[in-house]
Amino acid sequence: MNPAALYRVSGSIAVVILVLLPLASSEMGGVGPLVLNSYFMHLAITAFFYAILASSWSLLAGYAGQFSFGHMAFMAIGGYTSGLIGKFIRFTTAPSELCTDIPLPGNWWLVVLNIRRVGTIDETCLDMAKAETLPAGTLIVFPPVWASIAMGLVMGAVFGLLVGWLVLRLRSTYLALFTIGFSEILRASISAEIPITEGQSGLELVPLFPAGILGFSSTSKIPPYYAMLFLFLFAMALMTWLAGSRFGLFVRAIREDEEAAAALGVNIVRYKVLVFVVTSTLAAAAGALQGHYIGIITPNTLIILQMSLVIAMAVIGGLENIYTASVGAIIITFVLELLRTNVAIGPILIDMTLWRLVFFGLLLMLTLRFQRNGLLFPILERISRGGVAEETVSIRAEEEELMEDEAEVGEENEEGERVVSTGNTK
Amino acid sequence: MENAAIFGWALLWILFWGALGGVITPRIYARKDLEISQASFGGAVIGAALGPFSLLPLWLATPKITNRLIGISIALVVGIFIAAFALADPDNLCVVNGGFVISQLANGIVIGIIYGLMALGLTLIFSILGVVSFAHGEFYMIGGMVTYFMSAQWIPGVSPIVAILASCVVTFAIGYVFELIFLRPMGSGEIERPTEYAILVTFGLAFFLQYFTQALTSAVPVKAQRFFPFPRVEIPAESGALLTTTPGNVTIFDAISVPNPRFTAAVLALMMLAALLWFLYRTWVGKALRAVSQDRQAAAVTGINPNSMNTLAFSMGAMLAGLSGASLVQVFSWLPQVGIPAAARSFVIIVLGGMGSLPGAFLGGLIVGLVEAAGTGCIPDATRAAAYIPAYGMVILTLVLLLKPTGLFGREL
Amino acid sequence: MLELTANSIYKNFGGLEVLKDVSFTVEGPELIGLIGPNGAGKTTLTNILDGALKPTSGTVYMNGERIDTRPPYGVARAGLGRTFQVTRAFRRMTVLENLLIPAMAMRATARQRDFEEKAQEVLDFLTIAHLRNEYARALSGGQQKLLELGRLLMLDPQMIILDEPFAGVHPRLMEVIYRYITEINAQGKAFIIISHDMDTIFTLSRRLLVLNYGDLIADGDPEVVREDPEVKAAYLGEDE
Amino acid sequence: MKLRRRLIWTAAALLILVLALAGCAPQAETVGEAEPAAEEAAPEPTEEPMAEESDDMEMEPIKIGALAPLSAPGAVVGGEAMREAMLIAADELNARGGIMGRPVELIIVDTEGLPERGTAVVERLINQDGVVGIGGGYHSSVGVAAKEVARDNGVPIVFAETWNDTITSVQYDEIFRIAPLSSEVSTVDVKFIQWLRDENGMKLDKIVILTENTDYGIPAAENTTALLDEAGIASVTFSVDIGTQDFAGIIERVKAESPDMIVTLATGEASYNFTQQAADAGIGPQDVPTMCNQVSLVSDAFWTNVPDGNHCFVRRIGLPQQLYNDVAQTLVAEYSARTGKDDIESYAMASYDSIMLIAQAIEDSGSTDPSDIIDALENINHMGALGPITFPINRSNTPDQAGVDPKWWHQFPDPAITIVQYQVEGQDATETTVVYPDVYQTGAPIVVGQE
Repeated sequence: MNPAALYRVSGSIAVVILVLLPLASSEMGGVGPLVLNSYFMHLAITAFFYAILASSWSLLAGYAGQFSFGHMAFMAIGGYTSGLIGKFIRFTTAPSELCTDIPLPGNWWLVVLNIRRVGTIDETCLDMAKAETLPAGTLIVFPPVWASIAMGLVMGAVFGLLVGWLVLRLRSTYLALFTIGFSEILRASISAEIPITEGQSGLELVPLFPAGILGFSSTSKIPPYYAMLFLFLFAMALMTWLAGSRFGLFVRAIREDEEAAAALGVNIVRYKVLVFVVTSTLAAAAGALQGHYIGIITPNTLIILQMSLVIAMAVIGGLENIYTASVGAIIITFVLELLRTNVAIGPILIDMTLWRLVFFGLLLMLTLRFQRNGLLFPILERISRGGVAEETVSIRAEEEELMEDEAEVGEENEEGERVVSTGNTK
Repeated sequence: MENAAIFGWALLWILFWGALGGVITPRIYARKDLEISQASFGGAVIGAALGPFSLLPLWLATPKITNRLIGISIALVVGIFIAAFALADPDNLCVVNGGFVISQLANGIVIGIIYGLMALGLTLIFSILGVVSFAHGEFYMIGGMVTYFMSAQWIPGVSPIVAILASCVVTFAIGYVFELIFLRPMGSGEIERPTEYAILVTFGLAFFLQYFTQALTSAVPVKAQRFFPFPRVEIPAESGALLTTTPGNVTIFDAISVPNPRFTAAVLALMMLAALLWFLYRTWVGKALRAVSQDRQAAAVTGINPNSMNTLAFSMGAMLAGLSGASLVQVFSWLPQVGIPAAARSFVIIVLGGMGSLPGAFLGGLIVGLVEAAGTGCIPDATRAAAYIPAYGMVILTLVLLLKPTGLFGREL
Repeated sequence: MLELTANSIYKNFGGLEVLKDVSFTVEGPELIGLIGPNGAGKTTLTNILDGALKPTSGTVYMNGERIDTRPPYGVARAGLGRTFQVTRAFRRMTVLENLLIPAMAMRATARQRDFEEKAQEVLDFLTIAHLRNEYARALSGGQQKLLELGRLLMLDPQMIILDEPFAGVHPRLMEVIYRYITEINAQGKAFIIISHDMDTIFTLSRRLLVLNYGDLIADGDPEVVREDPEVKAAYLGEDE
Repeated sequence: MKLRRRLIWTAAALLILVLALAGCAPQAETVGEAEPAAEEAAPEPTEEPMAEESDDMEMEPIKIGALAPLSAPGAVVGGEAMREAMLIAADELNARGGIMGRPVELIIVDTEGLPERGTAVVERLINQDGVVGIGGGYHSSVGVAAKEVARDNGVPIVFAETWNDTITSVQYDEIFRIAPLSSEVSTVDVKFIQWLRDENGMKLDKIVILTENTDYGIPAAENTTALLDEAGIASVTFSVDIGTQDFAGIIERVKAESPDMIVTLATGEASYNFTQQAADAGIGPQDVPTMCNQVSLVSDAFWTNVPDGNHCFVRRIGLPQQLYNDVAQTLVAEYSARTGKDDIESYAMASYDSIMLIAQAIEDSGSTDPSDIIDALENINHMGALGPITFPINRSNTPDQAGVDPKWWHQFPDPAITIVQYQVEGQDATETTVVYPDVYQTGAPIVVGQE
């Protein structure tokens, strides 16, 4: 079977399994002996979430060579935008007078809430308006979840554009430092601006499907499972298409050698900014969805530890391939969860809650040092490039000879260049 | 703040003209076929300084943008910023209380010296290996941990000097082993894209060391005793108007008071700095290190082994971080996580000072110390002033990277 | 008809004047050698022509359009291609992908397979067709040089600057490069070839520019330039 | 050659992964298991735990879940103390023959102090491990998030140390709390301050509050400010990030306010850092009356981190040690034996009680059905280490009917709160002087800095 077909077949099988998996969940009664409880479903959703982050980061860092440490910041931007819209925006059929009212076409008003805390309960200007100024029968509509998520995406894209444009001049280390700075400023602001973001308490978000959907309740795991799965599949499809198109070709060229790419006519400004926009939009989408699924988002999602988790997932899976990065993320999400169990080696009890991360760090370093392309990528590489290796193997022998010759010539060169140039230039 | 609007408008004014100057000036200079390497940064600061009143003459006369011009403009911007602040909030402590300002400045300088020492290690590593160690904060943390455990748990009552030396040995050794296993192969071309590799692998080291320490020590905060308590002194006797010391504090002129642990930490840092300078400028190995940082190939020709210099530089950098940790463990409560903000601050400092520049790191440390002191001291909203502490340095970092990525003393990118 | 004009180019790095008042014009498919001792400013001049560096003062026009203000990719699209002194193949991309990049970059709507045929021709011409699907990093130094030349063919510029095309190349590949230059030149593309290796340049080029510490000290027929006392001084000074 | 070496490395790395996987059963920390064999046969996550049920239902352990922050960014010190106390509870239950003749299995999970982790682990406890009730809980933000999962699944949680008022004021059937209410704690603080002013003649016009910007710190500071205002005392609040180390700038500002008293609401190492640095700067507990945070009651850590902390006033939840009942004294003895500490932290004690409460509720209802347990909890009268625990405001006596604030819903009404003072340097927490309220007082407060 040729590699492309193998990819297609194994990919399709994986997708079918993932799509059918909820049938085996306890909510659906399971399939035969296989019953997946809702905790497993929760893990699966989290795994997809990390898979989107890790694979989009691999597109940014592995393909385009932009080692950004601010990926979680874009994730948080998505989540917070969606959450803040849910918290502060309402649509009404009459002006509230007490809040900031923005008239919309068709006798609707967009109301920006003003919230103050009374004792233990938040009171909004709309609550007061209901009692005082709003005429009876006024409709008050919450912004739909999909719309606020869409706004999260837009904000992700806008910030991606901004950051991508700002960091154009910055390479490797400088880029890493800048994005850490960006992420930290955002984290500090979210922590400090408590009246808006609720600070460390976390911003609460409405469930993904507040009224349930298709007979599933709002707390069922199945609709969020599909939502996250489809976002994941969509992200993979989008990135596969991008990676295979001129975009993929150009960003990899930029990764390899920015100046050479520019000298060959590649508009490096456009593609560097574009790769930031695409990956941060995907991160924001994942963040918004996860925020609504979990129901709360806190500034702690921006701490450097969370970012290192995503990086480690991508690196251990295989940084330079969106598939290995995403599969790595899925495997590691489950493994880290499984490792939360203490092990006893003889009389010594090892508290795995602590030590699992130590081993994880070690694995990350060893992977980088000895298996740079990740633990999964070499397998993929063998499958997909096996044929090519055969094709050129006969020529390679000849070539090695040639290279040895050249090495000799090279040495001569350093001593006296004229040796080369005289003989062969007829 | 009483007249927040004044300050807001002033800030907006500065930002607007700064941005305008930064964008338009290079175009005008380019059109006149003039040198534009400084035009963007120069235009930005000149615009920020006096807005249209300085930009128009600049654009019309297009003088050569000298460092002096830029320096004057920066001073003007800072002056306008302070004036606007003073106007907007006339009752602020930073405006009305001289003693308060001096105390804040003194504290900023003292802590800045220690920041500088830590950043010095980072910049040393960068100048030799071309690598920013993301595990720098963890060496800082380990330095403090070793000092504490040495002096309080393993050998109670041991002289703090011994504990500090032990922390030096430990951090140096970790740095040494790590460099040998993980960074050495970079030089031999065995590893592709070494810069990215270095970022990720030091990041992995940070992750590992932090959790390893946590697994060993648990997460109870610890803190070493004061290393060297002051004797009680009052000069002149009885009144103590010039100098008063208590075991925990020294007060000069009745106004500037510096706590003992900070004072001793800063003195330790200065001594280390002197030792480092002596090492770099007076010993053969130090000269070899500097030679390698300036020109690897040339140094190699003269018989210096660049690989062993790499190892030495990395271990010494780690040791300097460990040393700052060791001297600060008597000031702060110590946890496996303390390295993270400290490392972030070091990044700010070396970027501000110019990557790889030793004097830059030291000066950068002072500036960051002062800015943090000013931020916490002067922001009128008491609730926010402290909550934003982690962000002050990061704002400097992003601004420097955007406006002048080479920093104060950096080489050309 | 190609026309490239460099007007009075100056370039300073800090206080150091690397180029001083360099002016010249290329008209039509010339084959020009650019020589000079180490540190003469050859590579700096290339970088300025290519847009990678901005001149401190002076202008560059190509076919009537000013190109020194453009970014490198803009210059490439205007029809000027170059190679680098140290080979800069996209190491972790296949040979084919390396070739497709300039072709795709030149046309906004093209698809990869439209260019594969042309890429095959180029590979055949350069005798590295069998390496088509290898990663560039697996190629020898000389083969990487050929790959760079191949990329230029795919870019299809009107003018090509080669920076040290013969340095460290195996004699067998050198012939290929030599043939490349003459054949492509015959197809109507101008060349500027940089080398501090006099003999090859003298046989190959039909016009010679000599830079010495930022000054353009000679411009003309190779045979005439060879006898120029200033050039001799520069080279003898360098050699001693 | 190179390829082979690389393959070896891949194999080695994969081996580590596989070993790690194989070596660890997919279960949380489990203790008090009657049959050690059950630990090996822990179910794969893909299996429903019910599938394992054997015929002999009697010996199937009753599973109780427990929440504690056991790794950063959570408060690990607190989490570890709680874990120890809850383990004692489980051992005690099993030692006396379990509940209804069935052994008790306590499953302690790590919340990491993160709300998102909190929802995940509660989810896991309920749906994978199949617990019938959950105890423990430290961080308020985790509690706020976890209560939603508990409600969705109808499983009761008895919170031991989450003070945020909202957790009970939303009036979920499943949520109980034996920790004090944040607003009530503030009330005690302010009453104490007023008492100092009115009964001890202290000059108290201006107070500085140092808080942390968390959902514990911010509402607590707001409450305190409002109450101080009512009492005619001015206050200024400084709010810090929990990771803050360097307080020099803040302390200068605090100094410039010339406060008559400092109240520290920041927890953890931030509280230690602030207090010691203030002492270094000359406005420490020995210069200005200072209310230190309750974390200061862990005296070892306190004196290590705040050597100049003498004369700190510390708020203490629970009765003074001399008034401990039998349950508490047994617990302290066991706890000291296990940890080497002289006294038990209030939250550790409450965690112990939270597990015992659930156990008694199961016994009272004679059922392991969560809704029966909830019913039993509403009517419980449990003699715990904290004293007799009841939940008087419940479905049959709603806040509306009782005419009280909804925050009292399912809330243990009278956790005792005292103010103690370290009066000798290096003093043990158990030997501190109780200075307030009068009924428990063991000595007069030492008031510093009054001219």
